[in-house]
Amino acid sequence: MNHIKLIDCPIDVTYAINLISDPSCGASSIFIGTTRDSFQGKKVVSLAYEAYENMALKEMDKICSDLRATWPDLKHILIYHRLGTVPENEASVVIAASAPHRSAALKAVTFAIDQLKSRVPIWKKEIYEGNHDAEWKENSE
Amino acid sequence: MNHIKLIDCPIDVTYAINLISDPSCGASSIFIGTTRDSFQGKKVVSLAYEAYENMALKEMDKICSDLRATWPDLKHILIYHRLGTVPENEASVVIAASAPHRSAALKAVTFAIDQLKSRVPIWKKEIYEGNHDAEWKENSE
Amino acid sequence: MVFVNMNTSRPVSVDIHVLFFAKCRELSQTTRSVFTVPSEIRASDLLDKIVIQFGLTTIRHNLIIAHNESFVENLNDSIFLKDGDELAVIPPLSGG
Amino acid sequence: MVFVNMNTSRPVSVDIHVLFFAKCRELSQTTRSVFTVPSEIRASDLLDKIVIQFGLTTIRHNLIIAHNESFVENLNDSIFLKDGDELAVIPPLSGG
Repeated sequence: MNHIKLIDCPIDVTYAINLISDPSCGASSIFIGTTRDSFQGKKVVSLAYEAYENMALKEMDKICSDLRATWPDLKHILIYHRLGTVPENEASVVIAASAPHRSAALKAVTFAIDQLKSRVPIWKKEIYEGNHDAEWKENSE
Repeated sequence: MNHIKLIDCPIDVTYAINLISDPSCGASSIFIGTTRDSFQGKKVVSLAYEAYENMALKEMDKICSDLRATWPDLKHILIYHRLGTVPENEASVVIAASAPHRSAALKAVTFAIDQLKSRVPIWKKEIYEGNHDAEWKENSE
Repeated sequence: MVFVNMNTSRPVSVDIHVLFFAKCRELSQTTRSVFTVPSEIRASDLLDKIVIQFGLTTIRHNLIIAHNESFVENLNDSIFLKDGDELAVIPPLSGG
Repeated sequence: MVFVNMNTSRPVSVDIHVLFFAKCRELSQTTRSVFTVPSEIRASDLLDKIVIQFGLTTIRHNLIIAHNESFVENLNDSIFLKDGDELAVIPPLSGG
């Protein structure tokens, strides 16, 4: 099953892990992206995320389809992205996948986070301490 | 910090994830290996793990050193392996790593589980339903 | 294929919804605007019109567009618009 | 380098602890045994001695050994043993 959500409140990672676990699966892989406390020496107070929501959900769904085409053994896939203000050190994104064997689960999660960063219409603005201007970030990695 | 343990009771995945989280890190990657419910059509009732404990801990520590040599940005590494009887659908191994950026965290966890399977002296015996003989497994992947 | 008004031979105009996000939303000072455009137009020309109309010239070369929730992969392609279509101006992504 | 008993010119014998795990433990019916062996011996010869002594012939070719908690990478190497050294017989791993 695919679990896709844009979420306005803290992401419950334990719940997410339980959602993708399955008796037929020997492997679960989970990636958690967390807001960091600094950028180029400026202290990040918080982040604000916004999305083109309908399209973001469509693109997240396409990522799931791509994953299943590449790794047909995948059982459950979860992509949760948080929107709105995210305090320092809270999860902004959780991606998880389960599969009978580890290779599919691990590769799928790595591929999914790369894809999410490059094609899901979500934007992040960092708000800094002091009088540094807030900044819209750009994914470059 | 490195968190290495051989554990006789259920592994608390949420606790493990909290242990490796860090304000300086934007990425956490977690792998959970779980006992599966069947093997070649035989229903697995439970698994029993045993280890050459002192050497296993040494090898797990060496894996951490290798990870840090390859990905110096890694912040925390966690390798927990369960011993004794593990009921169906419970975690037998949890590997987790945090880093400022996702690439190190994701690659380190993939490398660590491969290494664990090939060089940490731990053995698994599967106990099946019915009168199938229990079997000592061999990692092949 | 070109849609024309049979009486005037001019391309038909359509009203589309233009959506702005993130830095585009801040620069344009709007989240959503109805905009009248030709029903057939090269994507880059459409983007130029929007950029000029909504004050996005400073970030023009970092923008792409999505038409009805799908990325326009190549700005040199022509796109065919209908009344009520949704066109989003997409600045560099930073999800994750 | 060979350690010899200067009086007899025979290699010195030492008492080592041999540890058995998993299938080896079941076949040998012991977890740990003191075994007297030459202080210098090719790893494969040592393994053969243990295999014969402890009834592991059926799985001989799947075994490796660890000397004082480190794998012996090459069974053709000579190993040098001291009294009280720990030698583990390692069947195929299945952790994870």
